[in-house]
Amino acid sequence: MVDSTAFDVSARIGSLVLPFPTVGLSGCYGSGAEFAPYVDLSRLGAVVLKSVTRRPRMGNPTPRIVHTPAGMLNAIGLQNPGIEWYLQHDVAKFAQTPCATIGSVAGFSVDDYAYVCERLAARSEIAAIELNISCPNVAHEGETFACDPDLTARVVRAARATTEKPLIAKLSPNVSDIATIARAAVDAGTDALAVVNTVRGMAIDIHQRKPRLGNVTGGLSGAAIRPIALLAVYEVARAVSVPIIGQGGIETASDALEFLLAGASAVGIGTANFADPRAPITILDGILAYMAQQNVRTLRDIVGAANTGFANSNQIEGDEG
Amino acid sequence: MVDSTAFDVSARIGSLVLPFPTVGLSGCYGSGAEFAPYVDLSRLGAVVLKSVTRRPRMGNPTPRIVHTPAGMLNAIGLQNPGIEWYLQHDVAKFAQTPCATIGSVAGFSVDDYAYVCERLAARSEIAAIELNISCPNVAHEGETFACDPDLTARVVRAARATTEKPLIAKLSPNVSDIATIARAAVDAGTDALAVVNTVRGMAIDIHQRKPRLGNVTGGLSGAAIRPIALLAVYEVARAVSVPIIGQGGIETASDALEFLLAGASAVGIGTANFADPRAPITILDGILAYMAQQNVRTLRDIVGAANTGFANSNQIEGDEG
Amino acid sequence: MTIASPPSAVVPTRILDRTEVARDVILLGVEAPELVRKVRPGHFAMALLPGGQAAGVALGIYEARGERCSLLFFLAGDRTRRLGALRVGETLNLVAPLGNAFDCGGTARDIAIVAGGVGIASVLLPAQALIARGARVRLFYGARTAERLVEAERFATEGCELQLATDDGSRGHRGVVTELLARQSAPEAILACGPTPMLRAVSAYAQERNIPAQLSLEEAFGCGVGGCWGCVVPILRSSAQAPSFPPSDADGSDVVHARVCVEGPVFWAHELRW
Amino acid sequence: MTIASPPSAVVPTRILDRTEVARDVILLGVEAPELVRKVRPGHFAMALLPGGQAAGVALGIYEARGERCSLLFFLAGDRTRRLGALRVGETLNLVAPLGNAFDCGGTARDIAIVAGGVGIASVLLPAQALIARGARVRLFYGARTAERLVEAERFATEGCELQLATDDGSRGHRGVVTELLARQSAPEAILACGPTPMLRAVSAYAQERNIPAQLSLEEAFGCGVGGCWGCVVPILRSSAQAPSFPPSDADGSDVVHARVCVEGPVFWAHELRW
Ligand SMILES: Cc1cc2nc3c(=O)[nH]c(=O)nc-3n(C[C@H](O)[C@H](O)[C@H](O)COP(=O)(O)OP(=O)(O)OC[C@H]3O[C@@H](n4cnc5c(N)ncnc54)[C@H](O)[C@@H]3O)c2cc1C
Ligand SMILES: Cc1cc2nc3c(=O)[nH]c(=O)nc-3n(C[C@H](O)[C@H](O)[C@H](O)COP(=O)(O)OP(=O)(O)OC[C@H]3O[C@@H](n4cnc5c(N)ncnc54)[C@H](O)[C@@H]3O)c2cc1C
Ligand SMILES: Cc1cc2nc3c(=O)[nH]c(=O)nc-3n(C[C@H](O)[C@H](O)[C@H](O)COP(=O)(O)O)c2cc1C
Ligand SMILES: Cc1cc2nc3c(=O)[nH]c(=O)nc-3n(C[C@H](O)[C@H](O)[C@H](O)COP(=O)(O)O)c2cc1C
Ligand code: FES
Ligand code: FES
Repeated sequence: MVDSTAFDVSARIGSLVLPFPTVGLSGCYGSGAEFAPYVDLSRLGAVVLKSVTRRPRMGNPTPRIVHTPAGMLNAIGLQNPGIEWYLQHDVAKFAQTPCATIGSVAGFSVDDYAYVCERLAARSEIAAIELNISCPNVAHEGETFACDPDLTARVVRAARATTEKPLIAKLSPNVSDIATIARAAVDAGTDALAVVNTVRGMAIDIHQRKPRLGNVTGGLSGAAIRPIALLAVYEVARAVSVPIIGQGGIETASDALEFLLAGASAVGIGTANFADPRAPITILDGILAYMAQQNVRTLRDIVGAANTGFANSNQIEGDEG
Repeated sequence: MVDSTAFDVSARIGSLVLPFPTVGLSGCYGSGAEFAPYVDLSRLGAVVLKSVTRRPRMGNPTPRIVHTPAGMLNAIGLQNPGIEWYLQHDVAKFAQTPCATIGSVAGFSVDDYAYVCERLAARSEIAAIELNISCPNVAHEGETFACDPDLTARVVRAARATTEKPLIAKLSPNVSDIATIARAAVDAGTDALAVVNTVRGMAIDIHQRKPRLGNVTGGLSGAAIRPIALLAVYEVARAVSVPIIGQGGIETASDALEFLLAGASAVGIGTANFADPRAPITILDGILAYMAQQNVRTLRDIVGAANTGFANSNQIEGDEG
Repeated sequence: MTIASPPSAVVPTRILDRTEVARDVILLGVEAPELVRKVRPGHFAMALLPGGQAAGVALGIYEARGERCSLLFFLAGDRTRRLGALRVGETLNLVAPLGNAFDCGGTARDIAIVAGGVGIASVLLPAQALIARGARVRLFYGARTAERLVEAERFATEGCELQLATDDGSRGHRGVVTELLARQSAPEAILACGPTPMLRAVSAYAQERNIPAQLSLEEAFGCGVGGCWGCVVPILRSSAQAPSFPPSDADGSDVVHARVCVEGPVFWAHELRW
Repeated sequence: MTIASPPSAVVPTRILDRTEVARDVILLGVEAPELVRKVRPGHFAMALLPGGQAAGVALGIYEARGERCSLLFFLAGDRTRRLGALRVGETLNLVAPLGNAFDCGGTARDIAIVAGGVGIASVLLPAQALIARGARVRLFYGARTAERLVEAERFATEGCELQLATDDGSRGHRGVVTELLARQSAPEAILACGPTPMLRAVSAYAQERNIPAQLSLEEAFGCGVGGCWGCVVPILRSSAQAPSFPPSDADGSDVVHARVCVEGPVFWAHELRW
């Protein structure tokens, strides 16, 4: 193992400085405590908490999880106790977490986001707020906030008005042009971007002839989506200059480095914890080993190093075939 | 093996009846002849030929292929001899192919599509025309035709005006709402839909610190994208009633049946041929075995059988987390 | 179920033996002396796949004695197939022990264990514990076919009375195992593990007769350690296993979604609301 | 390269032997009598992965004698690792033989074979064929370290004169193998297989001296059978290997993209335009 003190692997997310670039992801990592038996949480940059909503939610019926080639589908349905209970019973415990805890806010209207964000950001246990905008806007035929630049901007602006704490808008890959959404979020005042959430998908049980998830559709995560997520980071990094937390299928240090080289300042680890709960530490150690081998002292120096433009004019002629 | 004569596995694509529901996919299957040593092509429903454009194209620099978890990225760049050469040197050979040959047309303007479609559709060797609309529109800031309902409709309408042969519009998964695009294509006169093309993605070489594909970005195919493609078929089947050729990561009979149950009338097999060139036959035999076991005599009877609506009201509350 | 899991860890184990006890059913013995000391009847492990790229697989701990634990599993899909390809001498990482355990104490002397399919893997340790404390244990065990009634003899050797059922009648009663249960004298207590329809039937049987029944549930898992809420089951909010659960969103409902991997996998039948 | 591949097929083979000839380098012997009869020096196989979900792996056919063919490969990534996990007695499906072959006929009596890294796997059969017709064969063989100079002795046993080079000087010349080639008497003909930079250097050396050189190229493959155009290399349009190629899009250019898997993998150095 490499002597980590010789290397600067810190990442800045607005005014928040993470000592390590590795982040446990929302919905995958509980409050961090669930993984404490397996990893030294003080060697994580942060934990993003499960998304919380205005009202309590029981979430979706089971099955909520289906395993797929090199990935999985989930449809948890944002089970959470609602912001009131959360503030009263849960948040105080996060003071014990040996790394930064980032709150995650979900909602079904712009007002939802502003309300929950304001209440949560007021708490000192919460270092920053992530906006999970992959939710449908009930006032807008259920259109997903993150799939529309204007809806994205409205959520970010409303949240921005409630707090000075670092804001992270979490983008969806289910769009044709993620750069436009990223620009809208940045113009509306987000400090950073999480890129990306899960890709929509489903699976069918051919014997029962029905969808395998209780909720029919779900979000695909894991190694299967890594190339998709990596391109999203690459494109967002070209469009805006705020820090990016790259995520989607990161399992190894090599995967994490692909995201950093594409332009992410930090990396999120979700599904990989299910394959091995030691993943965040293995990844950190691997990043340090790479830095030692490549003689890189400061991780920031290689952020975006592989993002030097499109290779040739054929780019405009499409990707497929 | 099951006695196939006892089962009706035919699929209708406009006026074209395919005796088998399995199709070799564009760009993956050459002209079919490349796979003749390994499979009895007369047991395929059709082969979709490599996309052809107005002018010859050398395609992208190598590497054009990168293998990823349970999938691969490709960026061939539509290498093809151009429609003139193609008509003079290649098309006549397709008369020998022991299954239907479906032409594939790509272009960079509405006029391109109309021109190539008209010339190709005039040939008797070509049973139907697929429109590969996952190409950028050079007159429109490079926006991908298949990512915009209006551009999609314009290509389909222009192609429709040139031929009575069955038209298949091939949709892209890189959109927020594929149902809207499907409706636009159907309203503009397509007879069928191919759902879906590859998902945009990339990979980075961390040692060379540069993108691994010569073209930087590419299209992700294979089992990794199967849940994404399956949902696309499910949503399109709810939105329109033309036949769908489901595709994206189909490797086994079970996978194919998921797509049929979701609402596809036929299934396309692309990348799976690279894992085993016998795949189309193994899949057909597996479908027949399932029909025998489930006592289904006519494959059409189970098309869409798992597509019976969203399970519960939580659907409107999003897929992720 | 009052017995909480001792702190779990990632345990690197060496594979000692591998037997295909029936077609597509693998028994894997691993060297794990520390784990043997910690494990209680009903605990499970997340078996991590060599090479990653897929979530670990939840497996009951079948045997635990001396230096050796074992896992008994069916080749159901990709991940169990990858586990099944492991060879003697290779390393298998287990996150274990996990979950709450069966309560095998108490004074009941006539106990029915009901197992269906892969559920058999989670009931050997409780059977041993109950027999060790002098209880009579009848094993009601159902499977699709005789070939699938794996390890039945093993349970007989341990001192269980066997009551077998198969769907096709190829061995024992033709039909479901709960029919067999209903036909015999009622036990004082029930422990059960198996597919959900079987557990529902056991639950109905037990509640009609007021017999305390502990059910070990199966759900599709994500993390297996409480971090993802993928594995829930509806239970009574006021139950012992949901001590500090928030109110649910359904007005006036006292049902909450508890995690099978943490609050379970063992639940009291009368507290479930499924 | 005038020698076209005889019809290929999916050949189910049984693994006869498996040796780790160096760290992360596997030699896999398979039973494939029909394939032995068909294969010519320079042919390759697509090795299909058990379990699928990934494209087959292009591998040169290393040995072919009697009932046995062999494959020699480096554990480079996921797919070669999956092949490397195969055991004796298991089945491996090969799509083979594929590609065109080296032309080992002619009258040249002093021939240099240049191999780098995994390229060694494709040059044993040509070496044997050339020696069998009485030619002197010098093997110029380069690798990163001595440990990676796998099978060098085997080539000596077959009658090749060894000229070795390693990047770190741990065995033979310190430096690249083409330096070694340039220092010695010029051969009458060259056969080469290895990484692209090596092949470019060989090509330059050969063309300066007007020595006919056949290069076996490596590219990332999709299908391996000509169906996907993933594996191309720019060559002269008028060359024998692009007999009916269309005009290219670049005005006036006489360069076309030919498929390494069908038009190659063996190309004449002077016809490449890379
Ligand atoms: C607490 C607990 C303990 C357990 N203990 C054991 C044990 O001791 N032994 C044991 O064998 N199992 C046990 N299980 C079950 C085991 O965890 C699962 O069977 C395992 O996750 C299967 O993983 P897989 O990837 O091999 O199969 P998966 O791919 O996850 O498939 C699981 C099920 O889905 C079905 N399936 C897969 N693909 C499809 C498809 N396309 N369409 C329709 N159906 C499909 C399969 O047939 C199978 O029944 C336990 C589960 C839990 C929660
Ligand atoms: C005609 C022909 C014959 C061949 N014959 C042989 C042979 O006989 N023996 C042999 O060993 N090989 C041979 N090869 C090469 C062999 O086909 C490839 O090495 C093989 O495809 C590797 O597959 P893989 O999935 O194991 O590795 P891949 O995952 O495809 O990786 C291949 C290369 O990419 C690199 N790579 C992988 N992931 C990353 C990443 N994230 N970032 C940067 N780089 C990465 C790897 O280090 C490796 O060098 C031949 C190739 C051809 C075309
Ligand atoms: C190497 C390669 C080349 C392709 N070329 C084309 C093409 O020219 N035209 C087209 O419409 N689709 C093309 N595709 C997309 C496929 O036809 C298919 O829609 C996609 O790969 C999803 O199916 P699969 O996962 O079974 O491969 C190509 C795909 C691959 C892998
Ligand atoms: C079981 C599960 C639950 C999730 N819940 C949430 C959530 O509540 N809020 C959120 O923003 N993202 C949620 N996500 C998305 C992840 O945070 C992450 O963005 C995504 O899974 C991609 O990363 P990965 O491939 O490393 O998992 C969830 C993902 C999974 C697998
Ligand atoms: S499986 Fe993740 S909480 Fe139970
Ligand atoms: S690899 Fe497909 S054409 Fe060569």
